[in-house]
Amino acid sequence: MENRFHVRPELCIACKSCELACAFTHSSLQGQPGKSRINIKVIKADESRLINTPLICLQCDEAACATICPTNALQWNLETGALVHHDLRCVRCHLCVAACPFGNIYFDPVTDYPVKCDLCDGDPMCVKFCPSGAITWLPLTEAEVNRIQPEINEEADTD
Amino acid sequence: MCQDFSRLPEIIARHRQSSESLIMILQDIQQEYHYLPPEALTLTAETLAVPLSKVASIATFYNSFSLKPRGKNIVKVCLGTACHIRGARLIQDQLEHKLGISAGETTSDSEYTLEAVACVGACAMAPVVIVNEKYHGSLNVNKAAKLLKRK
Amino acid sequence: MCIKNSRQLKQVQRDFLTRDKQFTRKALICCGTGCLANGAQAIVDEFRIVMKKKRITGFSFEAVRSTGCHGFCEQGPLVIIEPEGIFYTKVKTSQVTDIIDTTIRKGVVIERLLFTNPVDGQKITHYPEVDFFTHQQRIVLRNLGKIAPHDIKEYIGNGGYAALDKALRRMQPQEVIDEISRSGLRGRGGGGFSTGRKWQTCADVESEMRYVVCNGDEGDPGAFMDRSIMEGDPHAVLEGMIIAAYAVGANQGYIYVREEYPLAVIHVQKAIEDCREIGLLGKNIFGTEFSFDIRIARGAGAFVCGESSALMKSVAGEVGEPRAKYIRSVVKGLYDQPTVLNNVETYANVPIIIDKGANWYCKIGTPKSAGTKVFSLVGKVRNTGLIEVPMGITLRRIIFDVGGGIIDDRPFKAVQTGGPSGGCLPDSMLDLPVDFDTLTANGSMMGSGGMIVMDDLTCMVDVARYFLEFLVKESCGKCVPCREGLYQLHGLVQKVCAGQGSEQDLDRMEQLSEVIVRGSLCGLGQSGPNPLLSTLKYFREEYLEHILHRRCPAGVCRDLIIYTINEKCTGCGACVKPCADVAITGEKKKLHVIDQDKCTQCGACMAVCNFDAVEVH
Amino acid sequence: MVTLTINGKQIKAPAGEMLLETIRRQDIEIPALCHHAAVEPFGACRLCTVEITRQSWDGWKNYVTSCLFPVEEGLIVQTHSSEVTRIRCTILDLLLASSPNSRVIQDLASEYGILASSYVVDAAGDDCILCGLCTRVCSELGMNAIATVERGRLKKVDTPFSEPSASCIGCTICAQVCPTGHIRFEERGLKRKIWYKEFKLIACSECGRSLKLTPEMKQYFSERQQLPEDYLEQCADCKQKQTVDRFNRIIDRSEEVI
Repeated sequence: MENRFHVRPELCIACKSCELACAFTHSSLQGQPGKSRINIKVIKADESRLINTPLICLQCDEAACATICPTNALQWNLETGALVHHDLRCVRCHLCVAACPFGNIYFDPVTDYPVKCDLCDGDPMCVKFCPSGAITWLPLTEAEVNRIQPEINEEADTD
Repeated sequence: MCQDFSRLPEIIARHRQSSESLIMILQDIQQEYHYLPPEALTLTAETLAVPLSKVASIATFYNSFSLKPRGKNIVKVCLGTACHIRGARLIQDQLEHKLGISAGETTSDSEYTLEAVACVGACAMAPVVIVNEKYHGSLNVNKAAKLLKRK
Repeated sequence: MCIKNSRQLKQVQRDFLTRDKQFTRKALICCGTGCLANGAQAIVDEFRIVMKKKRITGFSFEAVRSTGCHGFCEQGPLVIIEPEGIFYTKVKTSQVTDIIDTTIRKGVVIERLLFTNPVDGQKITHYPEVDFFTHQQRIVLRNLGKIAPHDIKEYIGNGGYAALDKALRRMQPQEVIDEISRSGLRGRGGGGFSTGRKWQTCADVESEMRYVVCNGDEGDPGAFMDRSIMEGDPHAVLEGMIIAAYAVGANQGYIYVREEYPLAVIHVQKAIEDCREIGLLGKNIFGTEFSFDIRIARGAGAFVCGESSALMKSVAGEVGEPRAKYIRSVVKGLYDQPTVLNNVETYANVPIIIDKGANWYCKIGTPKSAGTKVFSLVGKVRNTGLIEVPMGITLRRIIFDVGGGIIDDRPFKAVQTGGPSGGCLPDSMLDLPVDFDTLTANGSMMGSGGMIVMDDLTCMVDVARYFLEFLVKESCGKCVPCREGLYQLHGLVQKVCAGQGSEQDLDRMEQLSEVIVRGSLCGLGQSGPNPLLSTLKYFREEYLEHILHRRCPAGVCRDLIIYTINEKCTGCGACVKPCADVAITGEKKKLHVIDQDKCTQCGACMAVCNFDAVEVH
Repeated sequence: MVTLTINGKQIKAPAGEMLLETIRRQDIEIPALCHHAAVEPFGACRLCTVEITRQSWDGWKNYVTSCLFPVEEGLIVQTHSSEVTRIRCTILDLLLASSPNSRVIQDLASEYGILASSYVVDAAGDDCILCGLCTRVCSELGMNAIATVERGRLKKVDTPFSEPSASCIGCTICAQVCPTGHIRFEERGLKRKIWYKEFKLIACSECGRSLKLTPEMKQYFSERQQLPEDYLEQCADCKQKQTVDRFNRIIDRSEEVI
């Protein structure tokens, strides 16, 4: 059964556990933590309220990053359903980063290679470490019911 | 130098318009101008829809092309094995001395270009010098020197 | 005119022969590159001018033929009067009238134009009696020097295209391949791969498109076999290619000719056009279902383009860089399609094999190397030129019987075969039979057929240096061992030539060579160290002489020699002019002296001295 | 799948895979300077040479570049036999002589115990080892702005006539893939200079930071891949902000509904 992320910003307490979990999961061979693929964005909604949103790759079906990549460095892992970036094929043209409409693929400042969520081989660590349930990993149908993604698109379209 | 490039399209049009003809087109252009002017490379690249960088690559890879203007008379000293062991180096030295240039160069008055070439396939009459497509065989230093119409 | 069946082909042949019989005598004038350089065209023109003036019965313009190369380029321009086969050498325009009046009209031989046997000083009247020709067996060169290469009717008249007719009408493609396989024909380009097996592999690959390519990029310095064949008998090559195309099922062919061979390009082009006109190329050849066409691709001067994958790139109009051939080009060649690539001589062998049969062919030569081999016999040998001998003949017979021995009766030192990929063999190897496997086993190789004879005035270290210099210039630069390795190897040999080498350098050369051989991408690098390795193996003392005693025994390496003038000097002054360094001084008719401080050891003085007065130490 | 032996260990590999990939998957280090997964194998540096043999070869061995050699059933491979190491060392020795100042070559050579080249060192030698990666990726992208000129030791990578090339879009991938860092480019703020040509870089439409993209790249790739142009206008950070903003508004709206 395929799973999807289900993100509920209202539950996020901005503890950054997910970022840490991600960074350590993607440590280099020498043990250096990597750049986190999940990013908690804190935005001031109004004077009294902050909104914390964990932002992570949505593994779009027709991903702009994969479409624009001139060397096919972004390839689907059919087992986990993750769109995975392969450094070996990458020529660091920066196009994928610019192409992602959500800003969910970034450059690792150390290696200068793009990094994006690879779903931790099908068992996302960020979910395991989230104390508040702001980010959950649910079967597709369940996630789909709760999904707000279509609304984002709708919103974007009317913009 | 102002040159007339009006004949270029005609030269290119003589061949099949495919990248297969590229080398032969360049040869014909060189035949006409004695070298490959940059304008010619650009036009050839455009006409055949071949990247200019590839045309430049080919023009410098093959021995017979020159991107520098060459002299009125082209003197080629054959340095094939048969010529080598029959003293082609002496002939080359002599011609270089006589023209005051090294192989691959052109005299300042643009009269002569001296080229050292690998075997021209006339080994039986080694050593051989070719002046403007005419073969001169069984040469020695003095005979070679006489091939040049200058003191 | 379009030939649609066997009868029409026979008719063309008969017409030609009938016309030919009208002439009581014919003059065959060699117009190969060698003879042209010696003024053969002027002889042809003179013949026509004189004939215009004098009306001779039984003789017309058509009886004056400019033919391809006889091979005896040394003695050009050559004129042969048929049917007697009277052989005139070094003919001058002023002698043409005499030839017409005396020989053609009356059949009387002109003594002074005959060839003098260098061995016994005897005059030789007839062409086949000359030593140079008696020891040869001319199969591939059967038409060279006999027919006018630009006239397709002459080729057909001499039995040409009968093999194609036979193959197309009476043989299945598979039968053609089987016949070639049984003949034992091996690739004449140097590798010696079985031609039949190559064709079979190509035919077996499933593909919509196949190509037949002829390698006429004779890049080996010191070789001109392919040049002479393309110039002198282009139809034999085309016929071989068309048969190959039929056998493997190809519809497009390319013939890759070096640009340095302008005459070959012209003759091949003419031959292709003539073939198209009479329906031997193009759609429905000979009125059959089979269609095939050939285009010329001109090379532009790159030795590496003799390598199959580089050649195919060059044909496609790209830079001639080889690719690794773990998948062979016969499977994935030109435009990634299965491609048969053979050299000029291989294709020229094909028609006669089909014509006379594999059984006839494989009796010539040795069991493992069937047939003959064309060599360009050049260097310090008396009779230089193009020869064809059966495989298995010894080097000694080639050099001393066909070649007439060494110039000035100097001692034989080495013979170089296989060009920059081959090696040098010493006199102890002179009795080796010449075939693919024996030469390879002894550190040289057959190569495409350059055979360069060297005497004691040739320095073997310098020869190795020469070939390495050539290869460094010709390396495409793609892979490191070839680009950098050969360069460093050349540096090491150069050091020896300059008298600065050490014995360790010799070991280093060998070690580096091994890596270049094993590590290089293509044949150019893999065989590049061969000339060095073979000279190191057979002439190590000469290297040691350079290193230990700082002496070049052959008097070639400039850093190790000095020139002096001895008392034989007559003071003629001939040496003063070519001396670029102005190092020679002396009064007229008195002994001249070389100023050793100014002398750069170029050797020009020695080359021009007629009195053996210049000595080298 | 085929079964082969690498350094004495039996291994399965998908048919058609190149030997180098199989070897590297076993965590065996083999240097390969001209290899990049983004382009076809080339076989120029020869450092990935390995020794192959078969049971049936009777002790005969062959040396092949693993980047170009497809795996075969029953192949017996040695990646670090003494002869292979000798070939690799000699190649590194030669490279160290022609590119003596290259850090990458120096480091690699010292891994193989070579601290100084034993050949005649070309002091003026640059870092280019002619691996051809730059020209190959440039051609793969369809630009063909650079190519090799000349041949043999005179060969170098350049634009036509050493002039700014009309087809260069300033993507710098030639420099990115260069294994020795020979190809350089300058980048200051919103300006980039490469191959004699100056480019303006696109600034994020929100914050003004550099997107590290040239307008030429944007045009070429958005046309080629038919992506909306506005995908290539903002930096990741600003796009994230927008995303959150949208979240925010949606949440607000849903709260209102409730």
